[in-house]
Amino acid sequence: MKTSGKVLAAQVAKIKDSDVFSIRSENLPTWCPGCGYFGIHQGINNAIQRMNIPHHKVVTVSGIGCAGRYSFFANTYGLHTVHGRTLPVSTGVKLANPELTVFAVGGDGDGLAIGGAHLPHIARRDINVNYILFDNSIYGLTKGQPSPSSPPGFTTKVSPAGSTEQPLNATLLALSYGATFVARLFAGDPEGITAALIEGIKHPGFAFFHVYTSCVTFDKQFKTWDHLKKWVHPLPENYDSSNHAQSIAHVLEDDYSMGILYRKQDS
Amino acid sequence: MKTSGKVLAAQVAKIKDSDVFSIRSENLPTWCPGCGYFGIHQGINNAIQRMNIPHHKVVTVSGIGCAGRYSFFANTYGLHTVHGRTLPVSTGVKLANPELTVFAVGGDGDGLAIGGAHLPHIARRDINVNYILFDNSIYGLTKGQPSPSSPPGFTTKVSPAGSTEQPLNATLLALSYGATFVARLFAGDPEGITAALIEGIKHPGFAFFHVYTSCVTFDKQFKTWDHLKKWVHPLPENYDSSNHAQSIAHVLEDDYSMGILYRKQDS
Amino acid sequence: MSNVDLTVEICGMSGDGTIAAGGFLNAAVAKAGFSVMAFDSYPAEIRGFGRCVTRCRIGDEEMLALSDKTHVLISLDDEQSQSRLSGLAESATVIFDNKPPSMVPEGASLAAHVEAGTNLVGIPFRDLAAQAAGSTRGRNIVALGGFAALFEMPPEYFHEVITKKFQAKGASILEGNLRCFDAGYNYSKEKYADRIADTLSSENGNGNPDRILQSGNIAIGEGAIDAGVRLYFGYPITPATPIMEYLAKALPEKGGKLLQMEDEISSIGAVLGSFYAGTRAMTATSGPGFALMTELITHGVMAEIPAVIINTQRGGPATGLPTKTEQSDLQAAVWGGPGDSARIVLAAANVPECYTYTIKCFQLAEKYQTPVIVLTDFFLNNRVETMAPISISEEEKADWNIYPDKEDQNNFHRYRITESGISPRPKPGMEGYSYTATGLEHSEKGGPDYTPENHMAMNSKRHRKIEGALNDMPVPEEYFVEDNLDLGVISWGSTFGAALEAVQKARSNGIKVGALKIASIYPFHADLIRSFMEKCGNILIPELNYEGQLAGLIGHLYDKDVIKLNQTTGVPIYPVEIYQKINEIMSR
Amino acid sequence: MSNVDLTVEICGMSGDGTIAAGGFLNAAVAKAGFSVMAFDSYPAEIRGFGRCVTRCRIGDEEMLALSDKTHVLISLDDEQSQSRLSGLAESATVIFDNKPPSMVPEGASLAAHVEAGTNLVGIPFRDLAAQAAGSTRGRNIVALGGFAALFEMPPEYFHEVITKKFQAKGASILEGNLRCFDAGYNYSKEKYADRIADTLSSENGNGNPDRILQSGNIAIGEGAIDAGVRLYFGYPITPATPIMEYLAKALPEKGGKLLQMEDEISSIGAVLGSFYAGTRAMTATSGPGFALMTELITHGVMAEIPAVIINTQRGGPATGLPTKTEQSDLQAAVWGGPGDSARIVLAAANVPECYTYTIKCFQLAEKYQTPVIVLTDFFLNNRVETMAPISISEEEKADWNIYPDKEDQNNFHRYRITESGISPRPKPGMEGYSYTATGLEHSEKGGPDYTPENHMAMNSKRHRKIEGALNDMPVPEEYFVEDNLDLGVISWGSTFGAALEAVQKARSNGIKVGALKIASIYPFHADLIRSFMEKCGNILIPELNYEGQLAGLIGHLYDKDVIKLNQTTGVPIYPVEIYQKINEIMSR
Ligand SMILES: Cc1ncc(C[n+]2csc(CCOP(=O)(O)OP(=O)(O)O)c2C)c(N)n1
Ligand SMILES: Cc1ncc(C[n+]2csc(CCOP(=O)(O)OP(=O)(O)O)c2C)c(N)n1
Ligand code: SF4
Ligand code: SF4
Ligand SMILES: [Mg+2]
Ligand SMILES: [Mg+2]
Repeated sequence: MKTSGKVLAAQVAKIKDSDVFSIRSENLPTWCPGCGYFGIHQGINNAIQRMNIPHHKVVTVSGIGCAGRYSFFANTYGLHTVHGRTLPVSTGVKLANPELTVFAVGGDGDGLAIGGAHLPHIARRDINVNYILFDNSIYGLTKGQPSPSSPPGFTTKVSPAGSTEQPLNATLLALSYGATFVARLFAGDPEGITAALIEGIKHPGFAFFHVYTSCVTFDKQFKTWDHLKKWVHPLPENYDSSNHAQSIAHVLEDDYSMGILYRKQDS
Repeated sequence: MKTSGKVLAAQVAKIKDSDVFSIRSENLPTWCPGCGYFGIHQGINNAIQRMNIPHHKVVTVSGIGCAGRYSFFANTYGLHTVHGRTLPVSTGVKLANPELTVFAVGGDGDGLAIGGAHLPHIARRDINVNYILFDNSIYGLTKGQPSPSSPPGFTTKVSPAGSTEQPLNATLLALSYGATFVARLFAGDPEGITAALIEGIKHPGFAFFHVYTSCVTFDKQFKTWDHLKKWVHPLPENYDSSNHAQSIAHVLEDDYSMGILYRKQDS
Repeated sequence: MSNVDLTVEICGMSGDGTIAAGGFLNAAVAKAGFSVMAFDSYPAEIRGFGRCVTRCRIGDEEMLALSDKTHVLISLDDEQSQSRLSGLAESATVIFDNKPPSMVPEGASLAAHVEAGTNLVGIPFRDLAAQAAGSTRGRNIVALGGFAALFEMPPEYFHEVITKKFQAKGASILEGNLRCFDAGYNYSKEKYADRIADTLSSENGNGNPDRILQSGNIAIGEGAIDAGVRLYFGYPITPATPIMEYLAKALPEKGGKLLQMEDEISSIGAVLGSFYAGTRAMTATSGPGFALMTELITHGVMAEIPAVIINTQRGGPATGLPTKTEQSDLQAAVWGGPGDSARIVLAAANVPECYTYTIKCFQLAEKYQTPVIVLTDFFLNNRVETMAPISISEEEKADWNIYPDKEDQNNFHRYRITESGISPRPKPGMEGYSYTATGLEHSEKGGPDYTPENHMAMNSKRHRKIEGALNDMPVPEEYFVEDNLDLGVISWGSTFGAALEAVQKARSNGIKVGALKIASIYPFHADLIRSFMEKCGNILIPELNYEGQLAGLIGHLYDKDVIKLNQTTGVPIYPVEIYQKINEIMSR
Repeated sequence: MSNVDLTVEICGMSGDGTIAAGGFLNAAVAKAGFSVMAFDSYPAEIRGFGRCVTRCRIGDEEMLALSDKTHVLISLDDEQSQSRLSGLAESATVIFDNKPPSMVPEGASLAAHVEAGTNLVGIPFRDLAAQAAGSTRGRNIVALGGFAALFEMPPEYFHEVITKKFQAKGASILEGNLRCFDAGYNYSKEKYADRIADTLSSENGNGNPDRILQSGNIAIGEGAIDAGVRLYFGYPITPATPIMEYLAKALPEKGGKLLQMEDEISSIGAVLGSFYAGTRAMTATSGPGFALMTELITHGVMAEIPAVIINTQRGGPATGLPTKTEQSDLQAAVWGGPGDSARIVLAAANVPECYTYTIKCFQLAEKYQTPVIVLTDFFLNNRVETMAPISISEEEKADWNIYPDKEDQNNFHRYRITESGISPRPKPGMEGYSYTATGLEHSEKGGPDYTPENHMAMNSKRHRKIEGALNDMPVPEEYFVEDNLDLGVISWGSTFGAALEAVQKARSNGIKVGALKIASIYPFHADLIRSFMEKCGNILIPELNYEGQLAGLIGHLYDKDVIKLNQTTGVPIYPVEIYQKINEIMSR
């Protein structure tokens, strides 16, 4: 959790050199230097590699946004769908061929605004898809508008006097929707991401990964690396991830605890 | 809360005779006899009348479904919009003319399935609209399919072996979205509806009314009058509706307590 | 034309068993070896109460359309039936309950309202039912018995269908119903012995008793199953829901799955995901849901992912007339969604085509890697008609996916530019071909590429592919074509049957008129259509929309203005309406 | 043609201040009394690195289009600029840094790549900037100074725009920048005294220094504000976002409000809600978002609720080419959504029309109670051009809502069938008129009504209304029309300017060619278009889409096949491309 800026820069380098690009090396990430997405990318790569999942048996479905670009950079089959529809598309992919490991990837705008109708339903259906929400609390690709998870007071070109809406908490939503596996993670901690992903991929139902990250280009105000690094911390020692109501109670009190928040036992 | 079938029949008669139909009496309700919507209708009428709101200063925005038909039967300005879009349309109406009292009305399919992306956002924006969700846990107008709030095992023509999805709890969702006024009500208790509506209409922000009701024509299995009447009960005596986290905790434990579950104090 | 052409209408309130009686009637006459086309109309969306009408046209030749005139009206509720009297043919037969329940208002009996010359057949439906089975519930069956005797239809066909329906309900219910039928039968036979006509006696049938009675909805469902569909994703909407209901039962039996999705956007999304991963899937919707799908449909176009969407049209715009028929989504099916996004659009004109096109469209979608839309409509989906059972060959349902070769494995170019525009498409799980399918403009390898040359080349590739699809699509069907026709009638979808019948009738009156059926809406066979048009002194395009949507699409192929006949009544067009238009044009 | 016609291109990497330099250039030459049309291209969506190009065409007459040839290339990054050399006119001027930073690879200097005959102007941008202001940051300003001197442009205009930009940043920054400019200016003046041309000296301007420099985006935003819009609901999407950004500032100043909605469906939903309640509102989007809006757009058609939607087109299909220009949403704008749902579609062809049509469409929407769509495109939205300030009269922004009379108050019929199709529409809050607006087919009073007669009558009412709207819509503009034209060029949107310039050039070469600009896309002036077409031996329709979408809509009006020129390069079409096509047609 002590990832400094330098370490991140090293991670960027690492991801670029990693063997996972052997096949489609034309698709090196085009994210801004310092973007948190590099860390998430590395976390996912590591999980796939450590679990020895053949890359051609993985499908990455992504939405539109900087996060959505991830499916071009992943060394897997990819489906870069339209804005907000990763979850229904993933549902189709997974049911069509249950042998595939399916990742759904998208930003907070993609998942909580335009695509907000889909998360409740993939959770209710408990489809075995791994949904990784890249939450930078901003619309990155469209150059910096507030997203549903932005704190009020966010000053952007479309909210010059500061935004006024209350933020949505994606972790709380996933829990309220009945998701059977919910983790909260930090882009500055790729190892943490890998560890949670390995558990989530093994989980036989829907797994939700809420990853906090920073848009270094457009957010100088709230979700900066400095702030995030100050705020995030591990779950309490004695945390019980099997109790749904307690998980919700915890999330209502603590916005920045990282780890596996809930895992349904019998599912 | 002891509304028997006979009482309901009387309510149907009452609503038909009520003076609120003086202007648009061509639009008598076309719901099935015994449908719970009559009780909700009466609850709303009473609130408007007791608060002395001139009917031409009320706009009822409704979606598609049996519930959606309500805007034809209400003696107010009405906007019967497309399936699932009551909340954004209501937002437009309210902002266009804040002097209007705006009701948004729709079914559980309308609000939780196709329209599921909108509730979080009207709640975040805290727009002063009164949203009444007619929750019969079924798609009535399209002749009986499971809805997002149907319990698993629901046997319909599209789920002949019983549905398998877990239900969504609209009250919990509204609370998780940060709605500043949340009530849970029963169609068999129009007076309860009226009482909550009067408070909610006075509330300066978004007010959510989750009304449990029965589709007598297509649901013989779960949300029947008999079951609902057995299940519903008032909130505990000492219930504190000002504590958000406690409200959520309560709702996680009790699906059938009726009343004002949460009201943000400073809003 | 045909010798037998009898339209029977049953009318009652909901609760009278109107639609059920229609079902027995259709099934029985089909078994008797007649052709049938039948269509019900329900009390729209107002629950509980309302008029139900079932119309059944019976003939010895293939039925192309419903007919405007009713020869036999069976009234299960005289008040409701009054509005149907205007549709009676001359000297029609009206079968009614001549001992109605006492609370019927005075003057409500149909007998008081029929025209002189009507063959009024009173049968005490309720009384006979009560005697035969102890309750008036079987009055609809009594009425059928009375009808059968009058037209000399052998009772065994009715016995058979009644037995089939009720045998699971136990002997007493079954026998009660059979007794009801016989009571009506015998009553008619005795009381109206002098009025019996042999219209429906066995020798008048077409001798095809093994034809099946099928609705468009079930034909689509069976087509999907026979095409090997394993996933259905949909959201309920009239008139597409019955397809979903059928598949909800049928898919699990085949190891498949049906998911009721949260909306139409997610339905098409899941269909695309499924095809992407190599499994045939489909969705069905109607206009409002289709509009929501258009963004993702164009994603299928751009990313070259197959999809199958049935658009069961209903009255529009917007929520419109959910329980009424219309053909007003043609332009939206062709053009909906951003960009130059040509996709394949087919229209089925009758129940057999509902079946065959549903199967065909999977192959088209796979080979041309694009969404395929099949247009049907409320009338076509809900009517039943007799048809010869179709057996589909293995070839017709074969996988038309084009997978990459071994040699493509290194340096795989998913969107390689080829002459046909088609590039091999792997399934995830195949090693060595991983690529990203994207709705962004992309290079041959699939990465984003917005250079002018690339976008031009890719647009051209995608359009070449769609144009090439014409080779595998149904060609326009010509009827009565000769050089120098005075008039050519071009039509599509469920309206075509009525158009063809009108043309037949006009020809029998000596008018030089031909007909063309267009099933390939997009792309369309411009050359073939033009060459038909060139033979015609005038072109008439009847369709059930206000704007003349097919005319708008193909009208420019004709060197004069085409004549349009547009009707938006919400009900199917009758042949006579087109026939009259033909006459009007010819007498100009 | 004009005397001054100079295209200046500035090219660099992001970070070089390319776009900023373009902004100074545009503003300064406009102030100097020249006409300007300028357009930037950014490094697409790849963040951080990439080529930036700004093209500015300067003339003394109204600029209709960009030009294909560059007369002056200012290179802020020689590696990036190499790809621009192919666009240079003969004997073009190339201004570059002749003392580049040491890490530039060998052979990267532009000097090594230009054609013989090029006027190579080396100026040590970085060195001069460092000397003048202590950092190389001002190198773009140095380059502008060098440019100004070479073309004898008076420095005060640049001083003015530089001052305006930097004065808020403090004296030292401002003065540093001014010194940079002067350093470049003096360097050129001395070193290249023999190459100075008086192209941009004051007397060559058009004498209209009070013309304003405006982009399509801001023109739309200002139009909305001047039309009295008080609510904007939108979802970010390229290229519509700048409209939202403008209104986010401007609306609150007028007591209005902007809401960033959760998607495009909710955006149009809120716009409809707002108009229903009597307040002008609007949304802007691009193709993918527009597709999502179509269900609700047809709801506006059916329920007769006004709405205003700007569709800023970009490359398609699907997500397509978000940062590239295209005109491929025309058919989707006209036909998207279920049913016979005619609505009003306008297309703006230049920046002044972005302003005036944005205002006009509110009145159209109100009077005809229907959604109005204004089509623009990436190029039109993002280019800047000089225009005379427009002042809108009270009349042009007046409320065109038609409210019911006192006498309508009893027994109010919201959808009364009238000859014009227009029925008075109350605002909620008005007593005695409450009704329910619905997307179901409805009676005159507004209740659901699916009877055949009613649906026919209401369809006809809605379409009469839209046809009637033609009376208030911009008529096709004719240019150089005479009888027996050899060729007529018809175009729309941002392509029209290039078409007109091509036509002018062809006429100056003696070709009998005329032009027609179509702004009313739907409904369209069929008679006027046909009468123009009838005068023409051939019709050419150039447009930036693959399918020929305007041609598809109006082609049937011509009795031969129209000739199409379709280009989907993602960049604006140049007049020369249309000019060449004209020549090709004429030499057939
Ligand atoms: C239907 C549609 N509407 C809008 C857009 C424009 N758009 C592209 S990405 C994006 C939001 C990006 O934000 P987010 O999902 O948080 O992803 P990020 O860029 O932050 O990773 C939007 C609005 C689009 N592509 N499609
Ligand atoms: C876009 C679209 N999809 C589907 C439909 C069909 N439809 C009408 S009402 C309805 C659901 C009704 O269920 P609910 O919202 O719970 O209302 P209820 O009838 O139970 O009151 C559906 C799916 C539609 N009208 N529009
Ligand atoms: S804009 Fe923000 S989110 Fe997008 S790549 Fe750059 S830093 Fe990352
Ligand atoms: S179908 Fe159900 S919900 Fe609809 S009116 Fe009848 S009882 Fe009520
Ligand atoms: Mg984001
Ligand atoms: Mg419901």
